[in-house]
Amino acid sequence: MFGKKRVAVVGAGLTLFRRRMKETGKELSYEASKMALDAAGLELKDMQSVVMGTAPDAFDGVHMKGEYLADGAGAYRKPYTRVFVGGGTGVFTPLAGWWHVASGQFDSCLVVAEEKMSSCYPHPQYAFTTIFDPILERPIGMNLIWIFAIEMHRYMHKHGIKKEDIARVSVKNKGNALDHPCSQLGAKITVEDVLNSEIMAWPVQRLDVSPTSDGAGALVLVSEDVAKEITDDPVWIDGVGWCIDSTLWTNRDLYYPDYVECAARMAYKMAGVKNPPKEIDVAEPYDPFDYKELHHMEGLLLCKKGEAPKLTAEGVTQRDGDLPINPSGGLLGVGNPIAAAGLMKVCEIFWQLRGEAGKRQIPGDPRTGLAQAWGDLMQYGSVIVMRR
Amino acid sequence: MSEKIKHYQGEALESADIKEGRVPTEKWRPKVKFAWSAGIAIGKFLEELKKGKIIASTCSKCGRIMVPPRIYCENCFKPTDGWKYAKDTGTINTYSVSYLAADASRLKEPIIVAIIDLDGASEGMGIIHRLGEVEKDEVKFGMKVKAVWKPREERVGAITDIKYFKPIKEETP
Amino acid sequence: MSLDKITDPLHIHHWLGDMEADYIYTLGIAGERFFKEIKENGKIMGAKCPRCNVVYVPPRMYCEKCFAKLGGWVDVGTKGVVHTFTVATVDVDGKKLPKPEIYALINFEGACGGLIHKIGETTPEKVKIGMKVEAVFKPSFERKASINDIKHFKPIE
Amino acid sequence: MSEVAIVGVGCVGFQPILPELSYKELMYEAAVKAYEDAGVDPRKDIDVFITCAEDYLEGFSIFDEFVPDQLGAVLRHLFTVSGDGLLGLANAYMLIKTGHFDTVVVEAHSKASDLLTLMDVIAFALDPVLNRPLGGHPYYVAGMEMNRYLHDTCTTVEQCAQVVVKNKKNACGNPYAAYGANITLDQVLCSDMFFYPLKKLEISTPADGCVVIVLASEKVAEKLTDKPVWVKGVGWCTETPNLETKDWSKAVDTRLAAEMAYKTAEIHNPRNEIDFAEVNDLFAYKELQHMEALKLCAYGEAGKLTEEGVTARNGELPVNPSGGLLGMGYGLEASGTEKLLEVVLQLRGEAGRRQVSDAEVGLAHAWRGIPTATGIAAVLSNVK
Repeated sequence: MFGKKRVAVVGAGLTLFRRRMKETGKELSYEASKMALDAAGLELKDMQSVVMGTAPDAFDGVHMKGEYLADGAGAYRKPYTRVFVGGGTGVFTPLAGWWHVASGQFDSCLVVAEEKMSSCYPHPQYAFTTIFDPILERPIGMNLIWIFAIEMHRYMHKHGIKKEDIARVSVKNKGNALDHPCSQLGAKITVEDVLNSEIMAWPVQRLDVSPTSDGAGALVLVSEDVAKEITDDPVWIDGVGWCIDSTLWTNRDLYYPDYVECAARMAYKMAGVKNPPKEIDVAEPYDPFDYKELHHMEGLLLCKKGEAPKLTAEGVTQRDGDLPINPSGGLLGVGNPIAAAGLMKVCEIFWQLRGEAGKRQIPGDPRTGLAQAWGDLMQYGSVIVMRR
Repeated sequence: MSEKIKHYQGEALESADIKEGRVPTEKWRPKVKFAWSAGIAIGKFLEELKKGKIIASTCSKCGRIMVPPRIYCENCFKPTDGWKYAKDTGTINTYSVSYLAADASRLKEPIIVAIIDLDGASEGMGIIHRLGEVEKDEVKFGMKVKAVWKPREERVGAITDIKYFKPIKEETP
Repeated sequence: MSLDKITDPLHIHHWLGDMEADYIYTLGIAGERFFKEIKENGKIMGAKCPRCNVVYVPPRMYCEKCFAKLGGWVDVGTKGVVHTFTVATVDVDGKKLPKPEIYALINFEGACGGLIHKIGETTPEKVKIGMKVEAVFKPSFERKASINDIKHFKPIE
Repeated sequence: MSEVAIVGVGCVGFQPILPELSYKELMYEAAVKAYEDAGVDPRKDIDVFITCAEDYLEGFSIFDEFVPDQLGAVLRHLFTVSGDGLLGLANAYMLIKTGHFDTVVVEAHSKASDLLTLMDVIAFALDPVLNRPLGGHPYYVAGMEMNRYLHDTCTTVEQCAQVVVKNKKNACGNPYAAYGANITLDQVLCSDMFFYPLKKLEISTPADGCVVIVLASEKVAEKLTDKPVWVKGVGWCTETPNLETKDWSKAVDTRLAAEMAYKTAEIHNPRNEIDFAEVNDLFAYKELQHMEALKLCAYGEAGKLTEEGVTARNGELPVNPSGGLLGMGYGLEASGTEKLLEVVLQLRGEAGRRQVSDAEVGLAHAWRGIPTATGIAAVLSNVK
C-alpha cells in the first residue's frame, strides 16, 4: 500500500425518515451533517471539502439541486461536488468522499446525502416516469414498479424461487427496523401478510416494496493522520467499487446483476477480501424491494447464484445468524429517501463495527462490513467495504 | 454514536397538513419541454416502424444483430457496419401483470407488459412492450408472440406503431 | 465515428416530450416562521447566529458559516437599502415585457443578506444603488405566507 | 504521488444545433476522437469514466443511465458529476492521485437544442420559496450582479462590450466555435438592453457540442504521448447558493478556487506565471470579474486591460483566445471543457491561427452560471 492513503470514518448522522417532512432539503442536510460532526467531535471549520449525494432533481423539484443544497451540507466557501448515480448514489457518495481524502488533496471530507421526495406531488412515482427512454419506453406508459416486477419475475423463473421465499426478507427487515430510531415502516409482519398484500404489478405486492421518504444522512471522513489524533475507534474504508452496465436493459438477462458483481470485485480486490462469505461479518445490501436483497447478496458473491433465498429461510441472514444482512431494517423498514437511504446503510455498518448499534447490534465482534446500493435501469452497483 | 444520540431530528407531516393548508407551502409546475434529436440509429428505427418493420444494426466484429439499433457496438466499441431486419415475432423473456398506470394510479384491468426477445436478432435482444389478446393467467415464460401493428395509415414512426404483441396460437395438428 | 451519416434533411427526426410535474414545497422550519410573521404581522424578521453575532435575513435554521443553530429572532423593520438592481425588459420566454420589471436586492440595517424583490411605484431611471426603500405588503386577507405577500418595495423620502 | 496529464482530447461541435445526431451519437463521436487522440481502447485501457451532466438539461431523471454504451463504459467504472466538466477534471485528478487508478475519461456535452425551455429550467434552479415565486427571466440575477460590479469597480459598459468584440473575433479563427463574428463596439452597445446594464450581445448563446478528455498518471502518460499536458493544480469552490448572502461584486467562488489551484501548482504570481487564460464569459462582464478573482489583475483593473488590448490574442495576457463562450457558444455543463480543450490545444501548439506564442502555462476556468456561485479553476502546463 506504499503511497496509498487510508481513509477513516469518524462520525455519522441521520435524520428521521418519513413520508413527508416539514424541513426543507437544506434543513434536512444540515441536521444530518451537524449530527455527524457532533458525533466526531469536530466543527464545520475542520471540514476541508464536502461531497453531496442526492438523486433526481425531479424529486425535490429544484434544477441543479446539489447547488441549492450546498449551504445545508456545510459547503459554504468550500470545495463541493455532487455525485449522482441514481439509486446507487447513497453508497457512492462516501466513495467520492474517499478519493477526496485518499488523493491527499484534503485531510477531511463531509459526506452528505439528502432526498426530499415529497415535494413531487401528488406522488414521487411521477418523477420516476422520466427515468425511461423518451422515444422507446415512455410512450408505452412505463411505471417504475413494472421494471422491478419484470426483473423479479425473471429471477424467480430462472431459479424456481417462490414468493414466500422472497417475502421472508420483507418480514425480517421490517422487523429489524422496529429497533431503528429513524424508521418509517418498522413492523412485525408475517409472510402471509406479504403474500396477501395488494398486488401492484405481479409478482410485486405492496409489502414487497419500500416506501418513498424524506430524509438525510451524513458521514465525516478524515485522513489516517487526523483519525489517529481524534479517535481511538476509527472505521476504515478499505475497499470501494462501482460499475455500470449497458443502458439497454432489455438486451440483458435480468436474473443476475453482473454490474454488482463487477463493483464488488473491485472493492474486494482493493480491500484484499478473498472469500467474501467468510470475511464479511455484516452486510447492508440494497433492498428497495425484498427480492433485491437476495439478488444483491448473490451479486456480492456472499452466496451462490439462486442460493440467497435458502440462506434467508435458514435464518442465516438474521441479526443473530452467521451472516447478518440488513440489521438496520434496510430500505424496506427504515424507509427509502433514495440517496439518504444508501448512506443510512453505510452509517449502519459504521455503527455496527464500532459496537454502537444499540438494540440492533449484531453479536460477536464484527470487524469487516459491507454496504451496497443499486441504481439506474437495473444497471448500477456501488459497494463499500469497511473495517474496524 | 447511534446509541448516544437521543433525539433524531425531523418534523413529520401528514398529507392532510398540506391538503388542508395547515402548513403553508409554495407550488410550482416547471415548463420543461424537449425536442430530442432522434439521431441516426433511432431515426431510422422509427422510419422503419412506420413501414411496419423492425430494423436492427449489425456489428461484423462480434456478429451481433442488435435491436434497438445503434451506430456503435457497445461491446466492441466499433461503428456498426450493417442493417438487417429483425422479425416482428419473438419469445417472452419475462413479464409482469401490472395494476399500476404510469402515474401510479390503480387500474381495474391490468396491463400485461413483457420483455420480448425478437426473432431474427441476436439472442437476448429484447424490447419492452405490452401484450394483448391474452388473459393474464395464460401468459408464460418462453411463449411465442407476434406484433399487432396499427393500420398503415395510423402509423407515425413510433414504438406505439406496434399496438401490442399477442400470442402465436400453436397450430393444432 | 459512425459509418452512417444523415445527409438528407428529410431523415432528421426529433421527438417531443417534457419533464413536467407538480411540486409543493414546504417552507421549512425557519421559512415557515419567517413567512408567518410576514403574513400575520407584516414583519420582516432576521435570526441571529449566537457565535458569529450576525443577523441573517431571511432567517435560517443554521448559520451557513459556522453551522451553529440560529437563535434569537429580530425584527429588522420593513425599510431597507437597494444593494443592487436591474431592469428586466424581457420575460422568461424572451418576449418583450409590456412594462419593464425592476428587481433588486434590499439590505436591512444591521443584517446580513436581505430580500430579493421587485421595486414598484417608481420608474427605472429613478432607481439607484443605495436608494432607500420600504416594503409594501398586500392586504392581510390576501397574504398566504409567501414572498409575494410583499407586493414590492417602494422608494421612500 | 503521481503527476496527472491530459493525453487525449476529442470535440464535436460546437454548433448552434446538431440536429442529425442524438445526444448519444454526439458523445460517441467525440469519444472516438479522444480515444484515437490518446491511442487507447476504452474497453480495456480506461479505469474510470466520468460524465458531467444535470438531468433537467438532458430531459431525463438519472442521466447516467444513458451514458455507458457510447463511451465504451459498459460493465466498467462510470459515474456522474452533477457539475461542469472542469469539476469532472477535478475528480479525475483526485482519482489518479489516490494511486489506485491510472486512466480516467471525462465527458461533458451540451445538447442545448434538445431543450426548448432552457430559461424555465434555469429559473427552476432558484430557491423555490424565497426567489422563484417572484417569476421572470432568471438572467435578471446577472443584470443585478453586473450593476453592482460596475458600481464598485468603475468598470465601464464600453469595457464590457469590448470583451464581446474581442471574443467573437477570436472565435472567427476557431473551427470549434459556433458564434464567431466581426462586430464593432457600437453594435454591442446598441444591442437590446435586456437586464440593465446587461445587453443582448453580452449574453452567450447556447450551442451543441461535446468534449471528451483522457487523463493518465505520469507513468502511463509518458508511454502514450510525447505531448502530455500536465494538470498542475485544480481548485473548486461553492461560495453559497443563497443569493441574499452571496458577494454581488466579487466572484468569491472563483477566487477561492484559484487560490486552491495555485497553491497546488505553486503559482505565486499568476499575472506573470500564467501565459494565457480561458476564463468563463457566460456574460461579458463575467470575463472581467473572473480575471480579477483569478488574480490575473487587480480588482477593478480588468476592464482597463481589455480596453488596452492586453487580453487580445496577441496581447501580453491573452484571455479567451478560443473565443470564449461568447464566441464558441454556451455549452452548458461542457462550458469548462470548452476552455480546457483550448488550453490543451494551445499547450500542444495545435491551435492553428489562434496559437499563442510561447505558451507554457495555461489556465482554464468555469463558473456554473445563474444562479450558482460555484467556480472551478485548473492550471495546466506542457512542462512537468
